Amino acid sequence: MRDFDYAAPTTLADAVMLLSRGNGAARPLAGGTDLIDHVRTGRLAPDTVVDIKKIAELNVLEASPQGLRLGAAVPCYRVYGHAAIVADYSALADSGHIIGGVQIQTRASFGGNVCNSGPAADSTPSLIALGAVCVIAGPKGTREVPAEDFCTDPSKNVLQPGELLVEFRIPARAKNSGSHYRRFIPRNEMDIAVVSVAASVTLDDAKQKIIAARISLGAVAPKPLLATDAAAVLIGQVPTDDILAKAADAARKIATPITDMRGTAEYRTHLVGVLVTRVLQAAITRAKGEKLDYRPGH
Amino acid sequence: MPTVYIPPALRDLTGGVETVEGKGQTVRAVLVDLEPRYPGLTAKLCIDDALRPGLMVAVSGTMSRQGLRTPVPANAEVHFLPALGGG
Amino acid sequence: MSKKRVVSATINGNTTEFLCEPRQTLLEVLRNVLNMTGTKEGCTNGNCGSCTVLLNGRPVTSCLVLAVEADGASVRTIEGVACGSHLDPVQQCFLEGAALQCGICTPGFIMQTEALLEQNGHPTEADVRFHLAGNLCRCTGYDKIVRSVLAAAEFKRGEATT
Amino acid sequence: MATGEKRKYKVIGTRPLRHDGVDKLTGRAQYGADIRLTGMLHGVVLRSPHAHAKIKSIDTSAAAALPGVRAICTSADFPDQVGRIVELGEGAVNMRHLSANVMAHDKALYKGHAVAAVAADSIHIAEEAAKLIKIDYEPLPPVMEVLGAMRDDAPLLNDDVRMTEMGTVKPETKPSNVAAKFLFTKGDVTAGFAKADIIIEREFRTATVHQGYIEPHNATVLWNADGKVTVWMSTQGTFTARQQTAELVGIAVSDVKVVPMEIGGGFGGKISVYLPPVAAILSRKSGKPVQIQMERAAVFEATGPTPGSFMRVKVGATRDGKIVAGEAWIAFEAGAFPGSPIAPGCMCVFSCYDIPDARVEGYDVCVNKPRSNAYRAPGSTQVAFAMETVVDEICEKLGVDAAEFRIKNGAKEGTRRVDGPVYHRIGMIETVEAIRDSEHYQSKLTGPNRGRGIATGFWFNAGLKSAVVATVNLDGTVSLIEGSTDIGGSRTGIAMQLAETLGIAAEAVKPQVADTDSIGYTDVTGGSRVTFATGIAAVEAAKEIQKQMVERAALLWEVDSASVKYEDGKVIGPAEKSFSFAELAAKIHEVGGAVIGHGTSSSAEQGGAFGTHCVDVEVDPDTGKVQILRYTIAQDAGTAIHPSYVEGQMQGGVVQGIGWALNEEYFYDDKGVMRNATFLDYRIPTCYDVPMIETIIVEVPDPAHPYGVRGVGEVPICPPPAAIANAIHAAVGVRMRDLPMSPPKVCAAVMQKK
Repeated sequence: MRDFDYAAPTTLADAVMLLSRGNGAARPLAGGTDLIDHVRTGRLAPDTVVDIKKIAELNVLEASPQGLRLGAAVPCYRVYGHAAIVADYSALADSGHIIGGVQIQTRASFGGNVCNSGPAADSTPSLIALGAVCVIAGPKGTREVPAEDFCTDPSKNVLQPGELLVEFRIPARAKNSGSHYRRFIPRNEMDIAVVSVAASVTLDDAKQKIIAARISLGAVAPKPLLATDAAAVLIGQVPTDDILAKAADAARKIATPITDMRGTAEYRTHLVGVLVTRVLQAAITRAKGEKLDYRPGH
Repeated sequence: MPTVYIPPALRDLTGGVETVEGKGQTVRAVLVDLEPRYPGLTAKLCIDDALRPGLMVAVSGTMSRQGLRTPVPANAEVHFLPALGGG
Repeated sequence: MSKKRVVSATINGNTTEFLCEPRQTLLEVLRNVLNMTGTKEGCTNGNCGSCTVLLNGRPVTSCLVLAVEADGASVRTIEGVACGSHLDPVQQCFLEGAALQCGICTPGFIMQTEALLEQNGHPTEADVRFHLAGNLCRCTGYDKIVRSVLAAAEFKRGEATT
Repeated sequence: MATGEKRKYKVIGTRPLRHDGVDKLTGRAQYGADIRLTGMLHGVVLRSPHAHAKIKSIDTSAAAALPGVRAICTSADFPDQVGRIVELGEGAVNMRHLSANVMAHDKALYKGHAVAAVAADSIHIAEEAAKLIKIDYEPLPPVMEVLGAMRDDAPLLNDDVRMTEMGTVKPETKPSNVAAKFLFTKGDVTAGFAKADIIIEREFRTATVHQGYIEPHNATVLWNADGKVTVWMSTQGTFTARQQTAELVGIAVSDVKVVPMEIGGGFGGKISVYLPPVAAILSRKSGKPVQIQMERAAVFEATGPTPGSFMRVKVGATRDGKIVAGEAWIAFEAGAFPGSPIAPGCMCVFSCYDIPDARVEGYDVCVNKPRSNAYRAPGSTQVAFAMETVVDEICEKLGVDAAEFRIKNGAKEGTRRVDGPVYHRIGMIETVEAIRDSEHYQSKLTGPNRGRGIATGFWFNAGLKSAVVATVNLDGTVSLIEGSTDIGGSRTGIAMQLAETLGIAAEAVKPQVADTDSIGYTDVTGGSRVTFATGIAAVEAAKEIQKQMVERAALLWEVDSASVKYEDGKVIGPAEKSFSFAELAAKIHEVGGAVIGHGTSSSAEQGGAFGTHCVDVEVDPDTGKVQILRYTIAQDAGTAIHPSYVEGQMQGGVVQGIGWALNEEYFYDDKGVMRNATFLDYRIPTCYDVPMIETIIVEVPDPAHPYGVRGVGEVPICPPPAAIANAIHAAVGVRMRDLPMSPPKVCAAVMQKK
């Protein structure tokens, strides 16, 4: 593996300073499950690796009436091990549970997953569907970017040199809300999404009509997408099969997938429809407060 | 008398005939017996007084690693087959 | 070359100091610096689970951990599972259940099973299969591994109640 | 469950703990990459980025100048091999091709082909140095697919390859990618098809797949100052590794010693050598031991695979369900150099059935992929996929039960195969009957998009040569030395046969695998042969011990040895004199030296093994994904020595077959670069993908083995793709004829049907 230096700052200011100094040749290390592999294979060539796991701000995990704060370096197992997340921000738990195997989940963080900015990243659609905002620290101070605007292209995002993703802020959940994330993979685990979908829905007091919805698609465009039109189809509607099919159609329209070894463009577009329908059904089940019968991979 | 099965690729030497009878108590002896009747057969099957690399002989259904020395009982069947290994 | 670091970690209960380059993974240090070759390398990109160790009690693929990150941490490897001449219940159940063939994946499976049974004393077959999905075995078809994990869980439950 | 007679053995059929179990469970077992030698260097192999390219020049000067670099090698360091054909135990190998595969000569023939190697003080320095080696390539167009490679205008890989038939080349033959043609006929196939009421002819393709062993290839080599070379490695065969290494570096076989380390899976892929000759040259040049371990990507890109294939199979049957004729045309991808298992593929395609008239034609074809290697019943899985789905279609069209059809047409003792020989006692029909009568097959499968399929498979099983030495210890134990490297617990299976013959406990035998200087010639652990052939050698050794123990007892009792006999683990003399084995062992030194028995096997050949599988699947018609709901395998093990490890072979083979069926494949881009050379994207099954694999051990003893053993390792991989394809058809009505039956393909097939 390429030679590099290692630093483990304990303050945000020091981390920003270290990342700024390297002129782009410093890379943050959270769980390392992508970074170390990418350095080994030569995809990344950092001079300095900045371990950001010792910084308090990046480890915050806090659910309150104001919403959820999720530090960028919090590993997956803490996400799906958090009762409030499982109950109220379920899509995040769904994502965290299927990123790599259990060993990877000990280390991999949502922040790292989002910053790698893979179109098929498993955490990004859930964050988008739940309306997360990315809090970014940098040499010029702090700024906030909505999750759907964070990634720009495969392996590219809005972070400027020296900037560091600190945490996600996710709005509090309205009552009668439910969310779900699911991906399609050929195996049942340990795979990269061929297509993935996250959705969040809120039902009216009678739990009949959808009053709010957000849908996000992964692996069907250069970056994870917010499917605004698909969500709009649902508002004010009773989620019949017909309505869900319309939402699926709208989602398919914005998919611009590529053909690669994981699937053809045509197949992926087809899967968008299948998954949007299934994920919406699951999110609605949860919004009704019913138990969702779901086994990852099935 | 032992029956020798001629591989399809060599049947031009036997006028298209699939089986021939040859006398002898070993594969070598049987081939010696056949050669005058089917000239060139031995050269196709053997090199340097041994079966060609990649070829094996089966006598009455049992593959042999003894090549031309393999004993051939009376009424046995002799087959020449590709050598096989395994995983 | 970047300066070597002194790292102090508790490995299988013993305080251990070692020197390493920042680019050396925990797997490389265990095997090549500390000569603890029980932890196996199968793929070096976190996909096979052969190099699984417990880092601060949680399973990790040690090929994707920098050794410098282990400073101040506790590390448990396959060498620390059996106690003297006694196999641990998980190892004993694997042995009795014929849960290994070539054995190269076995240390990783043992460590991952230890992690599972510490969290969940009553795993179902589906729980076991999900938890072990990050550990590849190409010989056994997993049948006897899964049965042995379930047997170990049962054994441990019995042990806990007596 | 074992069928057949009731227990007649004391040790055979029991389940003792494996002798190497504790070492492997505690991390103490030493695998190839675990050896540490003083002053050991680390080697790295530089590999071609091109699938097909001329190597115009190699400049190693910058790499050699890097501090810490101790040696560099290229093909220039290897002796010329010309075109020698050498028997390497499992088959004849062209040494020029083997040498060019270990280190590319003037051409790189696949992405990942070794072109140079470096040894340095650390792995990191070696990696940096490898990057500094400058190679001037002239890229050539690659050819990646078997039918394309057979065309006259296809890019030519090897200018010394011309099509051979029965080992000879017709004089007018031009160089081509087609390396060999095989033809097998039985009866008159035209007349046969004329008798058919129904004829099904279908085309099939299978993708290139890898054995997928978890342990990467490795070698640690010391070229000593006295010219003696020691190789520590994981290998399926120490003796073939020794011969290959010696031949490739140009020294006497006796100057090489191969020390078998524990081996982390092989499945046929660890027979050919890749690294030992390279590490040997690097050691010679540096004067230090050199260790090389392959990276996982190189394991996929440069070792292994079993061929992708194109097959056309045609079968005719009468209305009353009798197969009357079969015809097959099969082409296998050999990879960069000739040598695919096309011959066994041809010989296996109709091997499960009694077919009066048949014809099989096969071709071995070079393409720009790694040189193919054996993989568990090499060639048989591909053809079973084709044949068994055609059989299923015939059953469907005739409306007959798939098990009954197989019983009616199944091969049995006396059936003549298409390649000529007549079967001895085999258990094909017994395995189908076991499935037919199983609770699984008899149960009702309910639910939408669910279906059940069955399929049968065959593998020859090899005999080959083995040697063992067994020494009686004074405490009544026996030390057993064998040459068969132990990949799956075979040490215990061999020890049990020795123990059974001596009438002692399995635990009283202490087996170990020895290096090539310490045991007689032993062929590879492959061909499902170890429990059979090394078992025969162990039985021979035990018989020799019996004889010597009788003589020692006679001396102790001062009687004629003719009046002493060995019976049931006891030595019995006149006048009710008797010793247990342990009692006598304690006294052997009173009347002589060590009691050592040895045994070899060389001429015994196996009768072949069959298995029949039954699988229930559920297909998600919207995504094309197939879930395995239930799986049962019935296989003829002859006599199961250690049932747990027989079941283990069956279960492991099935799951490999499931991977081959559903998701495993090499993805190449248009430049011939493999895009999925990781365990993330080369998708072998995880435990979360499969159910428990139910096993039925059928026992039809093989008369060629003293206890009736049939090898069990290979045949379980053959039926799964066909069984699953048949189950998919039962579930959603589509016939899948292209492996893997991955979700996009199944989805497309279901959509097309709609």
